[in-house]
Amino acid sequence: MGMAVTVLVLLVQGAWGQDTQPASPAAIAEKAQAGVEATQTAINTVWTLLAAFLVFFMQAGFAMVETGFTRAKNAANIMMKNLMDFSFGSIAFFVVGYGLMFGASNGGFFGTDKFLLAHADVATGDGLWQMAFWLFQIVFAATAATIVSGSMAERTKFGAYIAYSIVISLVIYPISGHWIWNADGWLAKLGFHDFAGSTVVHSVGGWAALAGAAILGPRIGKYVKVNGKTRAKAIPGHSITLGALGVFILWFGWFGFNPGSTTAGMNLSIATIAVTTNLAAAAGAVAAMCTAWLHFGKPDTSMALNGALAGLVAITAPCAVVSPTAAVIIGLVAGVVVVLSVEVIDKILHIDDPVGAVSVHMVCGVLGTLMVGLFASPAYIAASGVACEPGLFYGGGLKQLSVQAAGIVAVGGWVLVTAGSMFLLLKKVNLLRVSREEELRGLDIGEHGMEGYNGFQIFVTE
Amino acid sequence: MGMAVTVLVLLVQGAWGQDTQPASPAAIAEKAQAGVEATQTAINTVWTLLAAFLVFFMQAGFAMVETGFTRAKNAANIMMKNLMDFSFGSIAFFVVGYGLMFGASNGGFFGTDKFLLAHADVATGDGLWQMAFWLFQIVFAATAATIVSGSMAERTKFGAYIAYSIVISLVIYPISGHWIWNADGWLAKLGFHDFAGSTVVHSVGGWAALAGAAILGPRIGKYVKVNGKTRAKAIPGHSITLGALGVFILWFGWFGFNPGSTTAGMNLSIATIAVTTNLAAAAGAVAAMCTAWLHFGKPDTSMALNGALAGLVAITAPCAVVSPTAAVIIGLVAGVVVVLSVEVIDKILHIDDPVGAVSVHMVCGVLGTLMVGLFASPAYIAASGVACEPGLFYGGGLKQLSVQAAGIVAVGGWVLVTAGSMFLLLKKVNLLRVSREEELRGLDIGEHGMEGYNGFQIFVTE
Amino acid sequence: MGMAVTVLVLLVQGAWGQDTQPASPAAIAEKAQAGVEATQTAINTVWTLLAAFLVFFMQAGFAMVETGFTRAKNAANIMMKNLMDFSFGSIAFFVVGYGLMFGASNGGFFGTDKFLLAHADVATGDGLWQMAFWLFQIVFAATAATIVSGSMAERTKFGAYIAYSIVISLVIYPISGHWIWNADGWLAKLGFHDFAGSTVVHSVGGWAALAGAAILGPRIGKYVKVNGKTRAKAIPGHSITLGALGVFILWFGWFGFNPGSTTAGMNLSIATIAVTTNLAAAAGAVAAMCTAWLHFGKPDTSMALNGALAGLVAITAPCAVVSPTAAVIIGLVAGVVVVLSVEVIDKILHIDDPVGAVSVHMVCGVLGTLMVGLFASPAYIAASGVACEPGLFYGGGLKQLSVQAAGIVAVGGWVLVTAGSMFLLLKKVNLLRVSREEELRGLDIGEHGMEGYNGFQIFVTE
Amino acid sequence: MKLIVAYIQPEKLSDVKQALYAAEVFKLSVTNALGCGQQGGYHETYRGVDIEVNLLKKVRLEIAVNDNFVKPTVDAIVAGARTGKIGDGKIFIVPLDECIRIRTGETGSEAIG
Amino acid sequence: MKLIVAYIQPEKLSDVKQALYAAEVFKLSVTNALGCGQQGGYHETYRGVDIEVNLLKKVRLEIAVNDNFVKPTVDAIVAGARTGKIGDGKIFIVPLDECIRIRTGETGSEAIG
Amino acid sequence: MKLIVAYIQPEKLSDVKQALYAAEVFKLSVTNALGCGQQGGYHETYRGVDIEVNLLKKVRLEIAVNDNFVKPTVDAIVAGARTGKIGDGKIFIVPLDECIRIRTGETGSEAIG
Ligand SMILES: Nc1ncnc2c1ncn2[C@@H]1O[C@H](COP(=O)(O)OP(=O)(O)O)[C@@H](O)[C@H]1O
Ligand SMILES: Nc1ncnc2c1ncn2[C@@H]1O[C@H](COP(=O)(O)OP(=O)(O)O)[C@@H](O)[C@H]1O
Ligand SMILES: Nc1ncnc2c1ncn2[C@@H]1O[C@H](COP(=O)(O)OP(=O)(O)O)[C@@H](O)[C@H]1O
Repeated sequence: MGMAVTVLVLLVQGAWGQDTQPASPAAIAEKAQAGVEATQTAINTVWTLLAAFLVFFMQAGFAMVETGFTRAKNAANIMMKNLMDFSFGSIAFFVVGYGLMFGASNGGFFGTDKFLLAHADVATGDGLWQMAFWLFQIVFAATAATIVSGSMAERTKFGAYIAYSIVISLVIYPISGHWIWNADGWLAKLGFHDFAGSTVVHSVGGWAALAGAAILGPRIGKYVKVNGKTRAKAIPGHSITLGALGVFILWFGWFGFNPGSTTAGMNLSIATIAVTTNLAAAAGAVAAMCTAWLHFGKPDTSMALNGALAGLVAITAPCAVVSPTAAVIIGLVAGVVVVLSVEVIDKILHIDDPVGAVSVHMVCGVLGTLMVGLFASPAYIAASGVACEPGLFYGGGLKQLSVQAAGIVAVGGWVLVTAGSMFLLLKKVNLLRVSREEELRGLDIGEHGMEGYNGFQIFVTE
Repeated sequence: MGMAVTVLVLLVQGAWGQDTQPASPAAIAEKAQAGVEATQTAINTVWTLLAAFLVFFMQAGFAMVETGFTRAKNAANIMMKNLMDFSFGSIAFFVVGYGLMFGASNGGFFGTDKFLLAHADVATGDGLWQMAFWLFQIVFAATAATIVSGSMAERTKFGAYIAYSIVISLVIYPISGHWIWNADGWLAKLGFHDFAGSTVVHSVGGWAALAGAAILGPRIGKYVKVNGKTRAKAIPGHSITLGALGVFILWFGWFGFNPGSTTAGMNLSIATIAVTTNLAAAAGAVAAMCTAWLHFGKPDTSMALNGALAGLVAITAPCAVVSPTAAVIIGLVAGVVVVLSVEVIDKILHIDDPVGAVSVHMVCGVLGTLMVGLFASPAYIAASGVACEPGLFYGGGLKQLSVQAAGIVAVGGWVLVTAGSMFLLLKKVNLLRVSREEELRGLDIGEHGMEGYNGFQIFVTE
Repeated sequence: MGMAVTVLVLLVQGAWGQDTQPASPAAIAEKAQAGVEATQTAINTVWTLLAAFLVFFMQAGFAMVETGFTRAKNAANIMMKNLMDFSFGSIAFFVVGYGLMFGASNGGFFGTDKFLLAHADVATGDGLWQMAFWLFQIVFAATAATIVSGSMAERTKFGAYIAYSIVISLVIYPISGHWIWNADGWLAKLGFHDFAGSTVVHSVGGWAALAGAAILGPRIGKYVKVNGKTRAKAIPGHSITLGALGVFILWFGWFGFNPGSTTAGMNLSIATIAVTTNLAAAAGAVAAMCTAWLHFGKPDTSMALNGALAGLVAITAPCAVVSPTAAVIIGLVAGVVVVLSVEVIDKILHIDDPVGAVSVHMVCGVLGTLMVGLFASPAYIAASGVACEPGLFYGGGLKQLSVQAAGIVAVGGWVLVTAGSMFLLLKKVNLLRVSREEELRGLDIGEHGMEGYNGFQIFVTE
Repeated sequence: MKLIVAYIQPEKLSDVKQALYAAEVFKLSVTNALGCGQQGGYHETYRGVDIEVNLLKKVRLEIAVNDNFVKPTVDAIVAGARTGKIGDGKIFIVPLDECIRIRTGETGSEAIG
Repeated sequence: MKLIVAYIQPEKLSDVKQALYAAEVFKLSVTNALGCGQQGGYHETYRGVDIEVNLLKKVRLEIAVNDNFVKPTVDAIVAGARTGKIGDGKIFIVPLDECIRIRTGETGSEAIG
Repeated sequence: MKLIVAYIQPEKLSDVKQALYAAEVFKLSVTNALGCGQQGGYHETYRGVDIEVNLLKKVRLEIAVNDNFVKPTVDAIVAGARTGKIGDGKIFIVPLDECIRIRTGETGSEAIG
């Protein structure tokens, strides 16, 4: 580190050292211009890296939310899943996934080079920038992967989860990501706009979560037949404090997720994006809290927490193209929708999603993607410099909205088919679900031979 | 995101693209100058946003400290309060509060425009900067709001708390904030100096916390009459680990709070401020630990944690104008004062403040504000470029000190009267405090119909 | 804050204000050049500060890992130790340590000035930069100090721990740090390369942890004699969720630790360093998980968590000079080694290290330092601009490797002797270890007179 | 009057409660316990070190009943808890001299129900 | 000798302890329990789904006493725990054959106190 | 048949278990309890305010045995738990009318072991 400083001084002197003869104005001006360019690259790199760090930290948020909303006997398993999906995902995305997503496009469908970071030549400024961009992408890929962990919690074999998280980072996420975030992707060319990934990240995770939870079946005791009718029973989470901590961490990380998606600190609309992100989250929490209060009689804490996440997921696609007031509206809608969606999925569809991952990430991801087609405002589009048509409410007609819908359907279909087949296959060969006995005793003992909360006396009276 | 990159390249080329003819030195130089200005704006924006993100994260810290220092049966309620005060506060500050605080001043008392972010035109660079500044301000407003949650914990109706948190973000905080942080505020014009908010944020929260706790009355079992004398009893918190985690998060967030208050990364005194902030916190923890050890016979962990916060609150006003050595002294004083203050408030005044919010935020907020009048050093004032007179110990006489005192009294009076009336009103209409039965069983069940730690066996033998 | 903005505007106008007469091209160009320089300093300052904040946050990570992996009855004690080692360490490093490390060198062995931050004149740009650099250094020093807390957990007197943490921050860490990170240090001059501190920080902490744990002796019940043979017994940690949260926080903080060690945002190899850091951590987790699975029959969560940390420690020295693929390999090796090391230390050496601190920080710190001598690649050395010879696998022969080995031995010897003597002395005067009764009841009650988890029913059946 | 103490598998508690309701036994007290019986226990490892867990988690029921309710109560517990596997649990019947309802001061058989 | 088992409301524990001290009963053991009695239970909802909580948190006291202490002990418990509301709790008196103080090996009435 | 209830120091549990195994008593149930006995309790302070902790953590054993096993069991508990210091604990012996093994329906002395 001491040395690094010296080096820096040399570098700076290399560019700005006092020449022995007075330099000509032109030479000084050109040096200054070169300096400005270098500086701007540095700002963009610093910004993108710091944003990536924040997004990385969302892994801790997901881990806390998922464990907080499930039972103590599966806590160590959930930690392990969150750690390993990021770890295996990092390696898988490094080796193959990134290339499939950002490599030279084969017909708009998948990438064909940039595997193993081979394209990032550190001798060049661009090579270094590619490193920063890669880091930002890997933490996004891991976010998509980790969503599934929650919906499949408390009953999935650890090995099956590892297999799944490799496949999503290796193939499923990169391919649909390619369609949208590779400039040559077919959806990108259609004009589909998903600034920070309501669809690319959250819906992909959410659809996979839906497929997984449905194929896996509910936890023992979640649904009981009473007089021939299936009734949902509550299986409360073991730590609302950790769940809430997780939501605060996610909200914090989302300030990297959305504003960071400019991957440019020089693009000052990062400020607008941070504002819309924050307002939508706040509005989501308010709306979900009120909906739960009206609907259930009491303001359920876990629903309000889901509401904040719903607002965040919903603003992720439109964050750069809508006004703060529109962000509040989007958040409010998401907050109401997430509560209703949790109810429908639980009480009508009888799909057991312990943490509400499908409602938060898939339903609100779809919602947010559509919101672009409604609320995209020319002024904000211009300010952030993205390619997007004005939305329905800003005189843009149905054009953007229909492209958004097309993208939603395409991505949904892709993920349901691929993730669904994988889970069905795992189920077929009996690798998907733990035994009844293990489920009752808890996956911590069954899968990892340890307990999450050693020494604490935990009621075992379910 | 893929597109964003393309856009960035275009933007940069727009400014720096190779012209077909060689540009004149003057043109190059002007371009470079324009580039430098754009770059500096970007640095300031990036810095302010990142600092705001850190300050946002303090919400998680407050939530953890407050829940850690109170009982398990109220944990979900405390999470909910922390989530909702930020969420309602964000909306309230967006709609009204920000305008009252930073809008054009009406006689130095309150602002009259800038509601709903209407002034931030994203087509202009300044409009985008206004967005960043706004975000920084909202996270500050929410900090003030959330302080009260701790002192009123374990017995306040959830609805009352929501009402309170809307009012403080809507009116109370913005108005006194206007006096000090709006350049046209009457205290600002008097020369009152509160760099990052010992008074504007912490004392405001702390005075409201005092009013709330006093009007609400103590928790059941907190004070018992023994032989006609009131004796304080301890009601220990349920998780020192979460409490400590909260303090670490707050300390971390404070690096956004204080250095970020330059709202300018180009102002290099951010480094000094980070150093004084860190040293005061460390000294506060050391002093509180030693005081507790000497005074109670054992080094109480929760007091040492409070000591770190005391140092942080106390350095918040003077952080930019004092030397590192002065910061250590300020921290040491705050660490001693906070322990004594907790004792006086509990054992003499018999005001039940479960987490020590009044001592940390009000008492040390006042202390820190006065410290400006003692330790403000000309060298540091000049380096950070703020408007402040030298303190008593640096030859400035009593001038700054008396202005500081005036501000403290004005703000204290304002908050005590407004917050006090509101709490009294809520008490009158019987909306302030939960029933005895609910308090005994815990607010988690009473207010939210759930438990914070489902499955854990919790002693119920108080 | 309001004022700060005004000031900023003035500053900027000071540099860029519209002159009344048109400026000459040369004047404009020179202004631009000055602006570029100021801007670059600002970027470096902002980067270094933000990295320091992240490293500070690692304190929370250490606290969570250490408490998670130990028993509930010692939780408050561990929080206290983590808080106080940082707090006392900050003051000790401020007064003496920093000067010993970065002051003018006395023969390459220790520094002789820069005490009390006296050298940082805030009237100068460099003085402000010194503040930022100092902050970055103090958070590093505190990291070394805090490592020991884990290995000596659950049985060390609080007073002894305070004494130790003052001594390491005051003398032990700064002196060996001087050898390597002071440009005039004798190891620096030999060409020893430790970019972000595998040796300077982690090994120093790890060797002290080894000395402490060995001299202190194992916890009661950790080793039992069965038929004349000593058998290790497991003493499981009380919260895998908090342990995992701690690891996520550490990983997050490490993005400040390694990339931040450029102390220059203008040095774009920060991106490469972030990538190598992330990949090594991921590979470490994967390798440790697989090793544990193969070796113990089940994938132990705490081992996988240790694996991530092992990867992080191992990449800390070489992070700036190796390729991403090499980082994966380094991580994999560290992940395997850490599991085996935990086994050897526990089952063969019978040294009781409750959290695996010695294996993670000392063993993997040594490993990572050696890896520089194997994997240092000319292309990456050039890109990051550090002084380092190519490693064995890149045609550099044994040169760098042998210098690395020399540094490892020197630092290990220094720390073992100094820390060892201190612990032996404390043991002699009977200040090191709590009584048997206190250990059984828990240090929370014995040392701090409180409980970590009041109200929770904790099995007391060990 | 008898005091019936039963140890059952935790996951059987709701079945037992149902069976007791069907037998019109509405009052009972429940605690968590650890039990060592014929059932073997299991092995965990933590960080590679073996832990032998031979205290298994059980639920302990305590039910005070009048003499004519002893058989129905025992039958109901057996009906609810039996799976036929080792670990199903055990029932102990202890004589009960007196029973007092705190609220009313009633004693004996009236107080019990 | 008798073994007195009492279930009381958790928040009444300190009152009961006080009353027992006044009656010179200084030794007792306490556990947490869940109870199902006349008291109704309450409903929670979690994420909109109803949870019926009919096992309420109770404190279980166990006090071994000599025969002449039975009445004072019962009276003290009743005095401390009674509010007159459903849920006040119940006291069970079980015969006690023997009592041994581990430290000294004393038995019978001497050991109990 | 007797039901033996013992309160011991938590840290003595494994010694007691060992001693019971040596006496061929393999079945027992364990709960956590708080106890108030001769042992004094201790004082904690929290934030400078005194807390008197007079309920100390204890482990409660419950062991049902046939009559001929009473003495060996009591002896084993005493052997495992005695340190000679106040707080060692106490053993209570309660008559046991019946014992039923849920799995098989066996009763009496056969069921107990
Ligand atoms: N003699 C006994 N004394 C005390 N508790 C016992 C006794 N026998 C069994 N138990 C309790 O009952 C539980 C179930 O015992 P187990 O031996 O598994 O039943 P079974 O022999 O009917 O299969 C044990 O875990 C223990 O808690
Ligand atoms: N017959 C019984 N067997 C076991 N425990 C009982 C019995 N009756 C009452 N209890 C315990 O006493 C507690 C208080 O009982 P409750 O019915 O509320 O009292 P009351 O009938 O006096 O109002 C119950 O929660 C339960 O734990
Ligand atoms: N009469 C009693 N009734 C109920 N529990 C008792 C009684 N006497 C002792 N205990 C239990 O035994 C534990 C040990 O008692 P203690 O007085 O310390 O033993 P000793 O008198 O043998 O030294 C107590 O903490 C309490 O839980």
